[in-house]
Amino acid sequence: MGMLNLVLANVSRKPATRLYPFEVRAPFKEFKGRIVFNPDNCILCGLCQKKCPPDAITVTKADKTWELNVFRCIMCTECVNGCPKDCISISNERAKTGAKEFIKIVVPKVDTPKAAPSK
Amino acid sequence: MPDNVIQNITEIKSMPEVLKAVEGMKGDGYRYVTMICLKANEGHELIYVFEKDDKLKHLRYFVKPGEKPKSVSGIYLCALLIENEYQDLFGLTFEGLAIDYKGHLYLTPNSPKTPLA
Amino acid sequence: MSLAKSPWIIHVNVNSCNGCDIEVVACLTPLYDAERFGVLNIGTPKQADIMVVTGSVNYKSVNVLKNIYNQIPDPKVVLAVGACASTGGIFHDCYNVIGGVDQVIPVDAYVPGCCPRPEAILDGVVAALSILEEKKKGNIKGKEVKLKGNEVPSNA
Amino acid sequence: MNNILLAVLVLIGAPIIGCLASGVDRKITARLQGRVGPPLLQPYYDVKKLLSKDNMVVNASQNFYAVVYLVFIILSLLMLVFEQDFLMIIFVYTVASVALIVGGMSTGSPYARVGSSREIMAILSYEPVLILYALAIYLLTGTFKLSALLDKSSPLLMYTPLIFIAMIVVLNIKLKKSPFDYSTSHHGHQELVKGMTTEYSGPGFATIEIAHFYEYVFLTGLIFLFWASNPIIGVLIGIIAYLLVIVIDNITARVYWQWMLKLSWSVLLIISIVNIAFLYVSGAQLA
Amino acid sequence: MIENTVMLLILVPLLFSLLFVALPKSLYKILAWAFFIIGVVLSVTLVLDCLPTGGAGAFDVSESSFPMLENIVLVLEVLVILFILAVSAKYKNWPTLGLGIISAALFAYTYANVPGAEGASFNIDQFSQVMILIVNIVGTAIILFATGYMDIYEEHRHLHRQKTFYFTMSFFLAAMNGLVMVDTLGWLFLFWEITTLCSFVLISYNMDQEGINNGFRALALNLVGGITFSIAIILLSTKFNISTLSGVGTDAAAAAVALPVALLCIAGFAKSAQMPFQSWLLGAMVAPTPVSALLHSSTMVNAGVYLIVKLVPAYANTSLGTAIAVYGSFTFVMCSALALSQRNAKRVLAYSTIANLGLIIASAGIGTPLAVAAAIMLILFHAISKALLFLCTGEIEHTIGSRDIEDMSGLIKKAPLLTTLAALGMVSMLLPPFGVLLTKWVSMEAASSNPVVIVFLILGSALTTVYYAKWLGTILSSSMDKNAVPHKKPETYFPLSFLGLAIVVTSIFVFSIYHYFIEPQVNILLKAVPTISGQAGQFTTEIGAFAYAAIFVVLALAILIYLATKSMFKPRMTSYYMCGENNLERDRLMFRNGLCSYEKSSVSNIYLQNTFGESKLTTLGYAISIILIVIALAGGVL
Amino acid sequence: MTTVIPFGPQHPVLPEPVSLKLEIDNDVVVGVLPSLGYVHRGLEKFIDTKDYNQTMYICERICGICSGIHGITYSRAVEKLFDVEIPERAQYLRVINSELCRIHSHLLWLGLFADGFGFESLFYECWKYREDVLDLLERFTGNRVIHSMSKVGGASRDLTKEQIDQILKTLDDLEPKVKNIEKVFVNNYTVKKRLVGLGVMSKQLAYEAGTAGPTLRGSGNAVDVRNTADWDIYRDLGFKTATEKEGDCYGRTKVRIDEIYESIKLVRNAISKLPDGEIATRVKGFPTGEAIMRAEQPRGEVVYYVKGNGTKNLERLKVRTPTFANIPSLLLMLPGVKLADVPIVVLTIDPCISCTER
Ligand code: SF4
Ligand code: SF4
Ligand code: SF4
Ligand code: SF4
Ligand code: SF4
Ligand code: SF4
Ligand code: SF4
Ligand code: SF4
Repeated sequence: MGMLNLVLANVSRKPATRLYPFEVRAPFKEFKGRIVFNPDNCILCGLCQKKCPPDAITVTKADKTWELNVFRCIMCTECVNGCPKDCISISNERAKTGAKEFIKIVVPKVDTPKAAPSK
Repeated sequence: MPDNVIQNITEIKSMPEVLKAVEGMKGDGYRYVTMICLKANEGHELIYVFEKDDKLKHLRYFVKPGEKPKSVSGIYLCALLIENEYQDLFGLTFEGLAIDYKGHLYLTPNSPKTPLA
Repeated sequence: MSLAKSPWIIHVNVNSCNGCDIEVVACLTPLYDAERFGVLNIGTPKQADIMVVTGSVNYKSVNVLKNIYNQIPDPKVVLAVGACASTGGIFHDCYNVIGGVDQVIPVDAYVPGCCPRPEAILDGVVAALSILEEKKKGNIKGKEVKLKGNEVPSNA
Repeated sequence: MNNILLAVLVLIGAPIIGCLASGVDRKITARLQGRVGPPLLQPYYDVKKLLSKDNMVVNASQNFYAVVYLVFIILSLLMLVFEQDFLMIIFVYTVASVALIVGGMSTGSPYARVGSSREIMAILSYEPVLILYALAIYLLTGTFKLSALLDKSSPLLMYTPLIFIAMIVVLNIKLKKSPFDYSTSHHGHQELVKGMTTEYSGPGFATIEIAHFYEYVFLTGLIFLFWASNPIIGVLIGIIAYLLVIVIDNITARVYWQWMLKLSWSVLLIISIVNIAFLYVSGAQLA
Repeated sequence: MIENTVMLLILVPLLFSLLFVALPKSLYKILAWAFFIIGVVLSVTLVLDCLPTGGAGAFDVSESSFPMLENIVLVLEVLVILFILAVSAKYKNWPTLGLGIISAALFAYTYANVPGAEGASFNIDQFSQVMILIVNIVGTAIILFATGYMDIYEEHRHLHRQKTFYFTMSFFLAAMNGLVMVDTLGWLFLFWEITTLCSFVLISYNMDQEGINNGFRALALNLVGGITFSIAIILLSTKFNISTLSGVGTDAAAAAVALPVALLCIAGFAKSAQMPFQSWLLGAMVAPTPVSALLHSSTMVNAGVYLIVKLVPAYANTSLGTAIAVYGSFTFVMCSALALSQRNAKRVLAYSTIANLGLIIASAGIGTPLAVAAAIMLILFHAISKALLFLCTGEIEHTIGSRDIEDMSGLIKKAPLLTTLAALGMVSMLLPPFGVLLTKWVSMEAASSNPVVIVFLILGSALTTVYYAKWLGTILSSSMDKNAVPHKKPETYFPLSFLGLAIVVTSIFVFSIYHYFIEPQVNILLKAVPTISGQAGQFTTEIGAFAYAAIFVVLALAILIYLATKSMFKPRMTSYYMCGENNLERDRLMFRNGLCSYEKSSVSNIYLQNTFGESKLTTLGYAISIILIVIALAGGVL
Repeated sequence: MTTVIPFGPQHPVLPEPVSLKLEIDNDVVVGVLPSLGYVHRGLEKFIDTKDYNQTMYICERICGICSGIHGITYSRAVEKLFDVEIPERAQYLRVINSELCRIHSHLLWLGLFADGFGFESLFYECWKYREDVLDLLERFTGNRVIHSMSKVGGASRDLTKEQIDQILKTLDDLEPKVKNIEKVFVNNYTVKKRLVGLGVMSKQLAYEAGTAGPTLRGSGNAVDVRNTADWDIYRDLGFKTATEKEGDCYGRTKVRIDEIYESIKLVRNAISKLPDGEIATRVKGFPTGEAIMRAEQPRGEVVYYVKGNGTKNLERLKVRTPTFANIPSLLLMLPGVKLADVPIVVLTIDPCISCTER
């Protein structure tokens, strides 16, 4: 009769369902939602590309572009920790669902990278 | 930095001896854990891993190029998966497998052949 | 509207690490309860409308993927869930991986993440609904995906 | 004229009631599981959608059996409403069940065939109980015609409590609810995929669903007969039985058909026969 | 008029049996067609002949010709017994020899002690007419079918015995015709023994060890019946001075003749292969299928129930009647259960036959007008359906080379007409609106006054549904492994289609049939008629109504709806769901297995061997049925 | 004629693509041939292109369910190559992560298992409770399922005071809930009807078949890697190995339920003993040598073999996952069960095909 108690208790309570998308629960602040790139400080050193396990980031020095294949990123934060200039951060907003998305950003100012930057 | 090596390892020189040793292991109440295959000197190195009372014990055997090692699935049935796996991945041929997938355990005829070899 | 109110899904795991799968299943459980939208995880492709694919495609599962796709009656929508299904994800250059699902069958919507949250998958389903409606209106048929000769094992 | 009106009413009304019943089932099931559940009209949306889909078949005749299933369910329901011979109703209902089974078998899919052969075993377990129920009605009214039963003023249930219990289980089997959902289950999570209906799609499957709507009404109608003397109580009993089945569905695991067969031939049959024996011995007649 | 027709009915088959011997094989087809047409004409003539006399006809063999005929009968009886003794001695079958010797002794005793009758009478009541129609229309149709069947059959077995075959088959029909028309017990017994003999010859047709063994089993068990039959004759004529069948129920008080009646019933049980005797009918399935169809479904076994039904007045509403009812319903449920575990189609049919005969016997035992009506109708409908099913099985066997139900999976794809006919036969056995179910319904309604019988009937009918539904689903399934070569011959398909049509027609005109044949007959037997009306396409009894017309209409409606919606929802073919691993090129039911090669999926039905298997149930069946017979006998004596 | 049915790869009761060719006679399985390879990606080859840090993320994706433990075990194996000692706090964080993983994985399994025998509401009940644990994991690691909490050299995330309180509170709530579903699994008549005496493996057989984890312990073998000398922390935390004697599906279910309680206790103990300090040490250089590292995953023992050759890429990585060890036992358990029992028996080893095939 254990199950009977359980199901009857369920009826007597409000459903446990989170009514997403009608009621959206705020994401936890710890949640690794998406990668945010701030091009201002980027020096196109390519470290993030090298660290990224699924090869989601492509840094093209010649075109001065930093490119992220959002649908390949696995939110591992290697790039966040690896960037010497702290240009990459992680937000607790989810990436959008739907069509595939590439973030391609032209880096405005590029200081020619000096030797390995020290923290 | 010290070179790490696995403890408790016994080198075995010939295939019949391997079978004998494995049989001995079973007699001593060892559990078959797995077998590790590495490329070594043109051939392959097999490390049989056994366990008893939370202690691991290993046998190491070198498969000469072209040699067809014997399957131990007759002694430990559970060895058949890992042996079939190495048939797929390293192109080895084990003789006397309980179920021989003939290199199709993971791979189909159109997928890459012996990717780890 | 009828299609959008009763999307039955078939969940196809082609080559996934299970991360995405358990989240797809989690969508159906009480906390997310996809059945609110009429979603049922129906076992057979013959009765499904939305094909939810998780994982990248490998050489063995490619036939399965195509067969299942072909067996879903029109109109149908394919939803690729997770980085693997969308682009091959972290496994995109593994030797046995062909790539994202769209390498093999037409995909209508993608859900990012590794693995995606159930909310994201619900978003994907909702996106699929409108595509489903459009397809019905435009009478758009999914085309039969042929099994290429070399994918049928030679010893068949 | 009146009869035609009634028939039309049944033809139109029954699927609406059945659809609502099915919606209520899903809603209540969801609530029992602590979920919100689909809208009440979900079964209607489902059928509407199925009708708008591609008619995928594996052979030319499979949908024919679905149609036979549908029309014979309707016929048995109509016969019930027009208070016909109860034994006959059961036979007509058997036609419907066999049509569904043959439909499943005809698709040739291994899952459908295993499902169908399990469903055949279900016939073996519920049909005797149904006919014993008919027999009880005969013994109490002197005829198999339901019209006689409906003229009586005292309820059948008073004399047939054990058969009533057996009929609840039959209801459970026929609605393919857990623990007896081994031939096809509403959610395809079982070893047989969707069992008998694995190869049905679109309109063909919609036919089966619509037939299910009629069947819901028909089956609860059989329960209604236990208290036909007072329609309100009768309907109430039908509803209670239906709810009971839903609750049982949610607190049990699926069992084997072998177990069901054993249960039916040992427990259900025996209690029904005991009930019948009592009726014989006492010679009771419905007032 | 009637006399001539009656004589023709006996003589024409005899003539044909001689023709079959005389003429070459090439003419058999023409002969069979002629036989069929003449059989139809003669039997219809008989019915028409009886019309002016109020439906029933009777005449006595006149003084002058009687002694000659009586002598012929005597000589024939001696010949029959000598033949039995000879073959059982030749094959060293001692039990049969023993039974033969007992029969001979009884014959001698009868000859010496029973006073000779002054005349013999033929009594062609409606029941006899029904039987004549069955024997001469269904029977000749079966012979016609055989001409398309036997060539292939013999070719595969390297046999050349067709002359014997057709001779015996035709001879059998003659005997059967005599059996159902004659009223004098002595003559009846002769025809009875001739059918036994014919069945022995036909069962052992293959002349292999199995065939001969089974032939002897049939002979021996039927001889047991024959022995009880002759004891009953002796008892009746010496103690009660009764020498006609119709006299048994009317000339003496029912209670007084209970023992001989019980003995006669046992003879009937043996001939109808009821429970402890059932093994001969199962063994008979080694014979060619037309033999099974003719002897063991539609005619010979009917002789047993014919006798039992004719005896109804002698035991209606007595404890003997109740015992018979319980016994019959027990056989019904037991054999239905046994049929469930069989996958050999002919064995399924054999068990189904025994079960249905059990149902007939049960109905007769109940003895109410309604029940007796049911019994007679069931004999009719069952004969047609079963003949069709047997013939279809035979043709299926020649098409796919197997009689295993599992091998028939997907037959509809290979032989649509054949499969449809077989399906019709099965549906007519278990679903409304067809005659067999109607009569089952009637007998259930009639039996509802007897608790034990009705419970048995309920269980048996559920079991029947199961084993037929299984088979039905299998042939209508859509995958086939076997090589199927249908033979498109008119002499094969005409009888099949004819029987199929007969099922539908008789089911549609069921009330007319009832009204013309059954009702008067019940009146003859019980001096009472069931209150049945046939308005509005309903078969209405005092306790229920069977709406067959509505079902026909709905069935037609279903077909219409299906065809109408077909264009609305255009079907599109796809492959099976094989969990995604289809092989689309070779076989749609193939899938890829772990070794990356393709393999065919297949499914077999559930047979419940462990519960309903022959090994589990047969002993139980023997025990209970023998007990029931002993009870019946005891009831008869007390 | 026996029945031959393909069971999978795309089959609604199988959570993952694996195919069994079933030969059935009289409703009883007489032959099984498993077909693998639908999830084979070839991860052991990845080390050619990814460095040993990146490989951690790949190891986590060997399987999405016990992914945390994969990452931890891999990290520990590489740490062994480097012969570094990581901070104690990181050790404890790893234990907390592992045990929370185990709780969610067992609840997940219980649910899927219930679904396997057609008990939908029980399935939903289990998954409802599991969400509580997932919330904890999400707040701890930033992701619900794939955690990436561990890295070579320690942990990449720390627990805050607030999170610790949350964990303790949730676990307190969880325990009675698990008791509720335990009652159903252990006492419900229909469930027992399905589980008791099904798929029996004797103690000896389970041991010789090389099974691992609850499959092994359900047959009465007290083998649990958490007890070994490899990782002392578990010993300090006071931990009891759950075993059942029956060796059937029922026994294995009870083992898993017991392990949930045990894990709850372990998390509590670990939190109470959680030392302060660093959560990672810096690891320098490239790995050399070879090492074997084992850990107890929800499904049993996982074995990592790593071999370094002094470059940033490893030379060989070999993972023997628990399901890999348990699949052969299916060949022993399936023959003789009813067709309807196949999903139950398959699920009873808690199959993890993606880690089997990698
Ligand atoms: S690591 Fe940072 S600075 Fe370097 S390219 Fe990437 S984003 Fe720019
Ligand atoms: S989070 Fe990881 S996967 Fe995503 S871009 Fe950064 S390194 Fe690549
Ligand atoms: S996207 Fe991530 S979680 Fe999903 S299957 Fe791929 S690796 Fe696994
Ligand atoms: S079986 Fe062969 S040998 Fe015999 S008749 Fe036929 S073809 Fe000729
Ligand atoms: S069953 Fe076979 S052997 Fe026998 S007659 Fe038919 S085809 Fe010939
Ligand atoms: S013999 Fe030919 S026409 Fe007749 S049913 Fe078979 S296939 Fe059809
Ligand atoms: S069994 Fe293997 S793959 Fe599965 S969760 Fe555990 S470690 Fe990961
Ligand atoms: S067994 Fe493997 S695939 Fe399954 S949940 Fe565990 S890690 Fe994932």
